[in-house]
Amino acid sequence: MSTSRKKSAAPKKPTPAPKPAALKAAAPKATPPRATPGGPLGLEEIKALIALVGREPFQEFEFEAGDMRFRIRKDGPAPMIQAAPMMVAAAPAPQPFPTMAAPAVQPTVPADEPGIHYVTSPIVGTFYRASNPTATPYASPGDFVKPGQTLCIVEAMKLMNEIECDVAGEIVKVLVENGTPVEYGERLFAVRIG
Amino acid sequence: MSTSRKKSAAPKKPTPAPKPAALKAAAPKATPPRATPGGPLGLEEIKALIALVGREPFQEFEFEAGDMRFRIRKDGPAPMIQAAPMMVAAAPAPQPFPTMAAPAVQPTVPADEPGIHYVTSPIVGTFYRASNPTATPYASPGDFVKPGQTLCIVEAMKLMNEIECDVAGEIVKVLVENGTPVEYGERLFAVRIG
Amino acid sequence: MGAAIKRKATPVAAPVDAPPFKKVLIANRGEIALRVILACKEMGVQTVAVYSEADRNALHVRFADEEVCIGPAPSSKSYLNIPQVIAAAEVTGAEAIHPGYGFLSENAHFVEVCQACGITFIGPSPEIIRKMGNKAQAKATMLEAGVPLMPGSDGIIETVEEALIVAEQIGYPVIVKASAGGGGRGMRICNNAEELPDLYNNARSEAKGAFGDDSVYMEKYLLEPRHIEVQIMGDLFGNVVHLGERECSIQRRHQKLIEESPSAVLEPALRQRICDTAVRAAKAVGYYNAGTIEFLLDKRGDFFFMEMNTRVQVEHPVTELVTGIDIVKEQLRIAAGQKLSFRQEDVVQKGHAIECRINAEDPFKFTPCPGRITALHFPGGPGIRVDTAMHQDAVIPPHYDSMVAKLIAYGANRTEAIARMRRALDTLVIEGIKTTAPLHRRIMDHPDFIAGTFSTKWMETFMEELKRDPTGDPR
Amino acid sequence: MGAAIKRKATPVAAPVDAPPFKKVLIANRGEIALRVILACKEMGVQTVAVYSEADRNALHVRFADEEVCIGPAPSSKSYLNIPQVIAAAEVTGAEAIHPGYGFLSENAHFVEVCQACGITFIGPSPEIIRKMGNKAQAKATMLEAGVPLMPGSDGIIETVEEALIVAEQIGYPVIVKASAGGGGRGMRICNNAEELPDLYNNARSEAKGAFGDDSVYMEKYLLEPRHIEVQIMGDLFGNVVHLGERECSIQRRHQKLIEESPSAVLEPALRQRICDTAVRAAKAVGYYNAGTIEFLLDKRGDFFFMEMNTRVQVEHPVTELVTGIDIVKEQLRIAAGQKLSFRQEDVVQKGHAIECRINAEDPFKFTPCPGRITALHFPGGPGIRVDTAMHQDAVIPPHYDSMVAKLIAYGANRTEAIARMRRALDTLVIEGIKTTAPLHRRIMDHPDFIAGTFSTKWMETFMEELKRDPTGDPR
Repeated sequence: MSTSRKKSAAPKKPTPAPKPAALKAAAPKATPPRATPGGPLGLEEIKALIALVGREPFQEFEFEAGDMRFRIRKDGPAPMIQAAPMMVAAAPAPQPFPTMAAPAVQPTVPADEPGIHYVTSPIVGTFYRASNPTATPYASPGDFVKPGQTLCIVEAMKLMNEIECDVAGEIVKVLVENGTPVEYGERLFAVRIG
Repeated sequence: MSTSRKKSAAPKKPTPAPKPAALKAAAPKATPPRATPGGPLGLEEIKALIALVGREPFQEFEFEAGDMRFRIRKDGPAPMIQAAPMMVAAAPAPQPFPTMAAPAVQPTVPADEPGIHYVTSPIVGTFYRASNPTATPYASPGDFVKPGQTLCIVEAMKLMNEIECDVAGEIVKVLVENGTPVEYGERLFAVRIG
Repeated sequence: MGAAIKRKATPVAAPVDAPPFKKVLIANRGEIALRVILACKEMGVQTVAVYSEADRNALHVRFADEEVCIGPAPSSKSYLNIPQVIAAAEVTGAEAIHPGYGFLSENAHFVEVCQACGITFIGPSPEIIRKMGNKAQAKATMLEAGVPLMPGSDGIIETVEEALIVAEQIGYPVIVKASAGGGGRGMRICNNAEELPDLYNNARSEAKGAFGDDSVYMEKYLLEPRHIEVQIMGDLFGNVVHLGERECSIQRRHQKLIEESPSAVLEPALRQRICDTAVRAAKAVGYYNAGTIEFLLDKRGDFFFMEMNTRVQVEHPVTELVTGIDIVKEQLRIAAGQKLSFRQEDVVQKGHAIECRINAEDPFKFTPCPGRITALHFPGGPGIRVDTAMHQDAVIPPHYDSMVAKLIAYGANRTEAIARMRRALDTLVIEGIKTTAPLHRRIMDHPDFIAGTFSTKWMETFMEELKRDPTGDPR
Repeated sequence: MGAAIKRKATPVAAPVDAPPFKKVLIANRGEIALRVILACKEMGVQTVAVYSEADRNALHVRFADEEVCIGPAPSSKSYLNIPQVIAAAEVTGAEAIHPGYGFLSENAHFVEVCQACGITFIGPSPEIIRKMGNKAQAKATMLEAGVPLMPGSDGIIETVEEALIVAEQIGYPVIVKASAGGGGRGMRICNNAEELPDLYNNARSEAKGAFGDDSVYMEKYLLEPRHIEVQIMGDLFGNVVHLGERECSIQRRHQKLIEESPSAVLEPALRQRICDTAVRAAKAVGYYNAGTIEFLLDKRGDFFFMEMNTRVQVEHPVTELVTGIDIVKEQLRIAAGQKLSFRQEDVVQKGHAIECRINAEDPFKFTPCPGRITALHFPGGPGIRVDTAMHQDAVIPPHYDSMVAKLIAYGANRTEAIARMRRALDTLVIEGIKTTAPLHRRIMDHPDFIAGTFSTKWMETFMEELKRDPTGDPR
């Protein structure tokens, strides 16, 4: 839900966070020290393959043996290495309707960063940063917050619902304008955990 | 079209010729130097293959042996086939309706073999192997035929249309029962060219 | 030379005026949410969809002008969560809420909250909903209005003598049932006073053995009862009209599978009596907006009040097709305080309509089958209406009911409607999940269905038939 | 208490009897092939689809009982290939052929071949097709039957004096046109005798300059002509009835885009006159099966015969919706030698229907846009009929016409039909190709369309409007 109630502006389909699988897979992928049984290549061998493929005029390279599987794809804006074991599942299931939808508006935050936690609204209502129009906001960027600390109010059915922080850390960004409606699950604050 | 006019029996969707990519892949597949159970190739051998593929004017290269498989795709204007090995089953080209159709009945020939040519019916009608019920068939398995030679008759609108051979070779199989209807493009004879 | 072509002077529906509301929130999901959105669009009313996290990509969300996520997948935390629904109306400025069917549609408390918040509920008052939702109170009201109720004993029958007296009052056949009972045990059907004493005693002793409790009660036993319901619409000015009847006897465990309008068996005089009775019942409670009075109809033409549904029904399309009246649009007009746009004499049943509920279930075992629809083709062409929120690649979540689509066939007569339903089922393609379509296809070919000779118990018999001949899928 | 519910004594269509044929071959493709298959299925008639190699996966092939590939993609080698079509009927044992529209549907020679081969052609005789297909002969026949023809000169007008005489006979306004002309050059509209001499001479000299030929002829000039056509059905017993009119004035380069029934402008008396004239015209040629007489209607209520189509029309659904008569099923009955199943007095126009032809074209430039449909959702709900052979992942081949679907909206009146068409277009999803849906959506909002004030020339003006305001896509 966004300030404007217009469909085009509504982040109806908040882009799901980039598939964690891809990210996670990247790390372990590089690490397997030695060929496991059924994983016929060791790290050095994979590295050699990667180097070789890098030199060749290939667009894509996929490899699978035993339970090892990797894929290299060059050029294009997409991540260079998408390797994921059995990434087949990751091959985006055809979802024409979602893509037909009005282009999702990204929340006004960079992208999901490691170490960043989002405080979301547990209810539908109107977002207020302070207890009244003249009061100081409960929380602002740069503030350090604790679990249980009130971050804002979401008003619904004339009730002022205090929204509490669920982590400790530093407020990085307030993601919703004061006085605008929020929906269930909408991101309110970005908090750097720590 | 088949003898039975029942839908289920009709080869409505003659399976399209296997994807050329698969054919291409078939050739190198015969070559793998050494196949060990589980992991047929070592790193050096894979590297050699990669280097070879890089030099050849291929668009794509797929390899499978035992539980090892890999695929290389080079850049080019039209990467036609995206299906990765393994994914082939998982992510079929999105053609739900064809697959929904009654399972295609394979023509009663093995599969397309190199060197085999199919004489197809240019018209709709009833297939006859001979000029009259008591005459000898124009062509039978084992016969050597020449271009222009009459192979059969397809009767349509009371006219007997002689169907001529378009290659030279040996009749391997007669694919349609005498006296049954054939449709446009239906395979009548398998001829081994030569 | 051709005679004069007849053109009806005034069509049933009034010309479209100013939208009854500026903005309406639809507190529902699936096909009924989409149905309401379509009605709103036709009237120039802005729409707000609410949705759970499981329905983010649903069509009712896609086609609404605005949409608000109100909670996670479980209904209790989203579609049944009153504060969330109300808050969504508040933040979007919706003036009215259409509840669809199910969920909050017959929740009197929800209607009161709407009222307290200054939001119009598109349906009757909380008082009416309460009155008709309480079985005892509903029966009392109906009794007062002279609506026939199912005769039965006032609680437990203690002696044979009492049983004979009550049975005489009710009229034979009667059924004696164990109070603690179920599954047919402690149950006896009696056709006359002669056999009653023995059967009464048998029932008691069987009840004792089965449940450790020998108390029994008595009800009238209906011969081949049929489910006949009457669509009612009323406005805030006391006008109440009926839109004819629907027959919904093809049901399994009280779940309707097939509905039609008109009923295949009602003679005009009986139709008239039932419909008039329904109007009387509705007027007795000061009913307004859309509602349905359900009756059980005996073989002998006696009918008895079962219950009243104070909302739009799943099966409303069959009535829309034979009357040409858009029930949902009329609901909005009524809620906005407009008079009914038609009078009783404008309501004409023309042709015949049949609805099959296509559920994501095993067609013969009825086990739900949620999942992804991998290929989809809905039938079109003459006389076919499809109410659905499905699309190819849609995922049917396991959290809600299993209805995939309502297939509705209309024809000049019942024969044509059945023929169209058959070919609609034959040209329906749903892949990736199992659906009840093959079951419906089989029913459409069944001599009983074609002849219209079925009762609410028919499905039981038919399921037995299926067990004996499971391969008889006609397709 | 509720007044009596009216129930029409006898529905229009007769109860379904034995199938008129055992097996019918459909010599067509796309939505009309599917439409005929649906009608056959409803009547219990077996179907044979023929298809070109480009249509192997088409729905008409999928849903037919049998199918025969008759040639490669080009129509001339498949759908227009008479020997192949006939052979397909022979080998499958089809008794009759339904030609749909286009392709072989108005090919008298094809009908003769069918007859020679003992196959029933579902349409009129070759003589009728020839007579109505030849413009001069059709006009002569109509003149004889007292059907008004568009007045004009008998060929070239040589002198001013002759021009004045002819114009007097025709009645002003008249239009002088270059015989070799086109594009408006050598063309003059004259409102009275005073201005005729100068304009006549201007036209001739302009024609000379533009085409090197100064011969001109004269026709009546129609003010804001509207395309009004009358649906006719006749049987082999000489019964001919009309099913009311359709208005198809929204057209571009003689391609109809939007059709409706009834026309928004016909007063009852004029409707009566036009429909009676159409019946007279059909009777004059001994017409049987389904046909359409097309007229141009002048602003002043004068109407003139244009041509007769001796087949089912693309736009037949709007007539089906307002009359409740299934035209295609009736075609089969007639071809099987049955009497018309309804009389003129049974035909009642009720409500209003509008059809939009959704083409795979750029909506504003009209360039064809074949390709794969990557996502598809057709609208459903009350009052919407979709005639299509498309499905998600279908490929529209470039070899045939570009129609993707016919979207037909029915309402109690024109306002409701327009509202439903709007929301149907708003809930139509076709991805992967461009379609004309946005154009239709815009027309549905246009004051001229809403008011019904348009002529066959309206699209030209509208296209100019679009050029000035190309961003006005209402969606």
